[in-house]
Amino acid sequence: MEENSICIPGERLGSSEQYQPGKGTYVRHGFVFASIAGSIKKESDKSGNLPLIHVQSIHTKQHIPQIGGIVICKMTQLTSAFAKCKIISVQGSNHTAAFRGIIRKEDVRATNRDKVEIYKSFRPGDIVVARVLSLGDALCYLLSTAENELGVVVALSENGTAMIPLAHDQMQCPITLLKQFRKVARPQSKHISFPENSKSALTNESTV
Amino acid sequence: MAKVMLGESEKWFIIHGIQDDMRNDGRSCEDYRHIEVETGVVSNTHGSSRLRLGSSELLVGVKVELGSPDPKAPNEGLIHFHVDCSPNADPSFQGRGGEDLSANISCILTRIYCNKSSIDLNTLGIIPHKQCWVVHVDVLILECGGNLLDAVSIAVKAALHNTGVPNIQVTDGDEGTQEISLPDDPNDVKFINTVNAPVLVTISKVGSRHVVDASSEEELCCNASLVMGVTKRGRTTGMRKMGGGSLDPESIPEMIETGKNIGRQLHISLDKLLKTEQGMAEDIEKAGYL
Amino acid sequence: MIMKDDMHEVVEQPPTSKFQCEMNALKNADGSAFYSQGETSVMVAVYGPGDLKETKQEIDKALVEVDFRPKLGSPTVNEKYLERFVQGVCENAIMLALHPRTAFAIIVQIMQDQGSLLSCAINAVCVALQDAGVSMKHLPVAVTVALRKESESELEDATDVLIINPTIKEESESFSILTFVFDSVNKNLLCMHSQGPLLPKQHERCLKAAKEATEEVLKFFRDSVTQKVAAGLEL
Amino acid sequence: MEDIFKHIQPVEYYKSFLKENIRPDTRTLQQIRKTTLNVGPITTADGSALVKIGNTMVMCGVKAELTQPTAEEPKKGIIVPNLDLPALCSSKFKPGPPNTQAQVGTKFLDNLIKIANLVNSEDLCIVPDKLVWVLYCDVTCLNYDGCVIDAAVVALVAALRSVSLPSVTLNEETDTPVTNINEKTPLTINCLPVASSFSFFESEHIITDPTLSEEDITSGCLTVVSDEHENLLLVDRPGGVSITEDQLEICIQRSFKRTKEVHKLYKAVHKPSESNDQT
Amino acid sequence: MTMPTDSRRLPAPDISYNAKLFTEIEKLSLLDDEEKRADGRYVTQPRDVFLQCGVITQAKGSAYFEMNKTKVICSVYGPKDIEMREEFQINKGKLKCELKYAPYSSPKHGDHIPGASDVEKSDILLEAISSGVCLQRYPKSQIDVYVIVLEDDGSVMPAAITAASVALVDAGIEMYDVITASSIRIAGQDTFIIDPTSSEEFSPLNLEKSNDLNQGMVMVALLPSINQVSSVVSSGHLECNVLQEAIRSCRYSAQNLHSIVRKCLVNSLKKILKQRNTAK
Repeated sequence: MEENSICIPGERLGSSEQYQPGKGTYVRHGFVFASIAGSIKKESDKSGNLPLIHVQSIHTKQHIPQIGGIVICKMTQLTSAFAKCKIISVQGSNHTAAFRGIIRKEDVRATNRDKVEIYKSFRPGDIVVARVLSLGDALCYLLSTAENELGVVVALSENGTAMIPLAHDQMQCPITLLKQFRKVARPQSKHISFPENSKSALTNESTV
Repeated sequence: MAKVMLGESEKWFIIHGIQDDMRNDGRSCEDYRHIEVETGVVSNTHGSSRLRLGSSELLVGVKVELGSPDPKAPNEGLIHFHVDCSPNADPSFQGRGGEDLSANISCILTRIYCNKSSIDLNTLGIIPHKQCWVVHVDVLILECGGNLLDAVSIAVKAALHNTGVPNIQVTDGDEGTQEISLPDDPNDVKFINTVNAPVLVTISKVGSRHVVDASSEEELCCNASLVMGVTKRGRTTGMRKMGGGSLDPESIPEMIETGKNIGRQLHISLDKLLKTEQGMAEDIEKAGYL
Repeated sequence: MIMKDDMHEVVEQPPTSKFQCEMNALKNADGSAFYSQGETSVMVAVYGPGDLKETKQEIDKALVEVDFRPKLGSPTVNEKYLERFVQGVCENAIMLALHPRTAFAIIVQIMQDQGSLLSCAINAVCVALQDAGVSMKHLPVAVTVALRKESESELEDATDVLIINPTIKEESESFSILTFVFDSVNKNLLCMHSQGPLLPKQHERCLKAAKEATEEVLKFFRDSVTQKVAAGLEL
Repeated sequence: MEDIFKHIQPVEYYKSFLKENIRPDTRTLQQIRKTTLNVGPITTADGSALVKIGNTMVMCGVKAELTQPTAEEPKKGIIVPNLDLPALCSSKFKPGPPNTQAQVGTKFLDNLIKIANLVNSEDLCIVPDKLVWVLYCDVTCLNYDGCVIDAAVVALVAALRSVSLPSVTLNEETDTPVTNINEKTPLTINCLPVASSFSFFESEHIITDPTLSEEDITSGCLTVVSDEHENLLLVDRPGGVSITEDQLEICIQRSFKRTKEVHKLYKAVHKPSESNDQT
Repeated sequence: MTMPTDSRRLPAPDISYNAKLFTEIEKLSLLDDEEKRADGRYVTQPRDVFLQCGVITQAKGSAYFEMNKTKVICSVYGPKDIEMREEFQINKGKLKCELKYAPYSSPKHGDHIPGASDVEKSDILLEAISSGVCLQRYPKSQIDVYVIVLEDDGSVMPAAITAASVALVDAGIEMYDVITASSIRIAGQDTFIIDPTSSEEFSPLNLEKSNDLNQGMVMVALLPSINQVSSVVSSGHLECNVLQEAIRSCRYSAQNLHSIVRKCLVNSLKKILKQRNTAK
């Protein structure tokens, strides 16, 4: 089988003694099969392990949140103990029927955990980048923003303009100059552009 | 289905038991549980039966009504199946909960009765295009204890066997119209011929073997089963795979063969039972007249 | 009120009791109105802003739920069709952003349908919303106009009779019925519905006539509210 | 990247395009998506049409059956339109009974058939008081990407135009109908209406033929139905931002233009030899 | 018996009849003297198929499948958040299927409210495709599959199953295999008619008088690459050995369909790749 050839689900890619199964594959009776349609990619492993075989999807796949993965969510409800949100995007695939997520008070920041106040970290409607901690219960995924790169990326001030991050815990409206507290995600240097506001704040997540 | 919860290890226990032809209630793979059938239990129907298979219990009533035939088959009568799941059997049947299960069971019954030979629908015709008998079979599920489909089909056959259709007189009236008159004597009836009526046999694949008459615990361990309608002569009158799993093509012939044999045995014992029941009914009636 | 074309000559004086309304007609609702326009009458109850199931809540605004009930029986597609107009008007007029995560429930019960039902219902809702003290950007005002072919005239054009707020009999005789809803501030079109073949010229004429007729309705609104406030002060 | 921006802040995203006077799908504000009409794809129906406006796809099937007329109107046949928005066509819809939107659409089509007098209901009468035709016009949306009602109207009209009814007589003696399949007469359609929808973005931009994402960020559509003689049959604007009379006038003029274009389509497919054409 | 009126649709007459019921239709025999069928096919010859992915842009994945006059369209939504909390499973996704007939798809105008047979068909579809989907890779999620039959000219279930599995592939859902299905009409012990049209399908109403009791239909859905049968449905009166023979033939013809479907899928994938490359 040549490199970059196309396969459909159920196609046998090789023996499991030959390859290490990667994404888009499954193993059955000692053989590696494709589980999605796409092009076959082989990667040889330098540390002496078996070469990795995986299938790269051609269709736009709908990803579901995975433990340790990064998601973008929109805040919906705040209480003193936790913040509830809707997960609107996972690995670049957008969800319309959104999964629900929850960020507990102790998972908001990495430092000074016991001093966290939810109301000073998020507001309803904020767009937040977070990491999935666990699958949670029947209702919600458990999320965390306890990393510098995670937190609020887009927040609108009361007059509807996007606010500019000032510090790790503060944002400011460029028009009213009103300052508000947020758990701000650290803007990444390559995306910072000074004249435009809303777009730049949003582009944070691409590299996280 | 009734809520039975099994842990992974319990499942393994059952699966391994079946592997060694030893089921947790002591049966072997091709054994049925004890069946109790009683006919003529509901007095205001034309035919009825009550059945208990293991812990599954159900009641079947047959009502015969006059109706108009299907324009595509003007000489034939009609048979309708309706299944009702009592909330007694499972709290989830409350409201619309049991609807999917009912629809599925009635569809399978329709499937196995939907051919020329199971029941001769021509005997249910009265006046072509105008009048025919419509047989309504109502099944009420009182308790679910596994293998509902087989139980339902056996009870339906018993109830149909017990059903008397009034002997109707067709007389030519004025201007080419035909008139029908019902007999005065309610006992002036003709029994429905159920010689070819099929029963369902469910063969459940558990692990690499298959079992018949699975209990509700075994049903949880099985991910695919074959349901087939089998006649007295061992022919199939409809089959369907149930459950989310898939089957090895090689195992299908074996399962069909098992189903055929089990079905024939079921018919033999059921017919014997029905015959004695009928005889008894006549005896009782005679006693009443004396 | 029947007007001939060109000269806007009033043929028939409107009866003085054309509009009638009783605010706060239902004691348990947050706001209510019994409103009649000619023979057509509608009862409207407004509840809200009230609680809403968590899954339905919107974080930045209130939801408007309209229930349009026919005189008899359960709502059919006809009521659903009219319901959409009432809903559209309310969503625009009410300042929804003031009450996030809540809902306004508006129940419109038809008491008597003798023509011009849609405009009567919208005006009734408008009065009921005022009774409930809901903050609104403007007052929506609805007027129905019907065009009827002049039966006697032999002339080719410009002989259609224009009827404002027609009765059901007049509606059945007309070839076209139009309902316009204007906002009270800019007199822009909020919502409209017309049915029946109509040339653009005729359409323009109807629009103009309807706009003029809003004044009368607005005046009636003002009077009703003044009366209510005055009654409140006396107490 | 762009995708996420669109998903998270659809209004901002749209504004950035409007600044350049263009729409995300490269259309100008007035431009209408490509419309295709295919008549007669369904052979089990007595008349059928598949209409695509851009990605929006709508199928209409007309079934003619025999029934008894109503007691109130013994000489009139019955036309029953229905708009189905199944869960298949968009994630907005759930399986089950028709939602409000489908009900409103059904009523819209019903209104249109009556106002435009598409089919004379007397034409559908076979024996007064005994036997009439009933035309079930079922419109199924297969892909919901905005302006479904526009597509539904075209599909309905085109499907009705392709209906031919067999001749049916009533056998006096047996009181049963007798059908002669070989003798067919086409249904007479009195009017060829066309619907055009518009959206208003921030009350100043008029957007012709909005897609679903455009419908979502604007409030309420204005739908104008007109025929080839520049008659306005139906104008429907259920709320949303207020518009000026001038804006309404622009929309009406644009709808007349649109009607003329779709009429070419109607004409092209009505030649029995061809069944596919585009504008 | 009058049905309760449906207030969400316009009122329609209680009963109406197809005009064709009142004509004399001559009954065609299944096979003519030259062993050919009414549409000119041989007994073992399936109809030409047409398959297209991605026809419904609003859906995550979709497919349109046509076997001459039989037309089905299918869309897939998900994986998404589970709708009903009772159906929640932490380790596995939930698949939901709905198969609907368009009202104009059959000779008789169909009812809008799904009947028992629609429920059964949705259920058969669900069972046939659920063993092909890697559900354990979608914890806490739900995948919806909707099929609409636009025109029914026989063999609807095989068409629906094939379309649904192609739509799932199009949605990028992880699958064990692309499921294909096929059906056979059995008219006598030795006559197996592959891919029957609606006039050839088994129904007790249009049976010809025959001495051979074996009259019926069989449908098989297959996961061809891993050789597993995900659905078997039969109806009619059949002897066991005939049934088994028919199942074998069905598997064979489903296997044939798989190679066609594969070709279609690969072609459409290549097309997408090409477009992407030229776009770059």
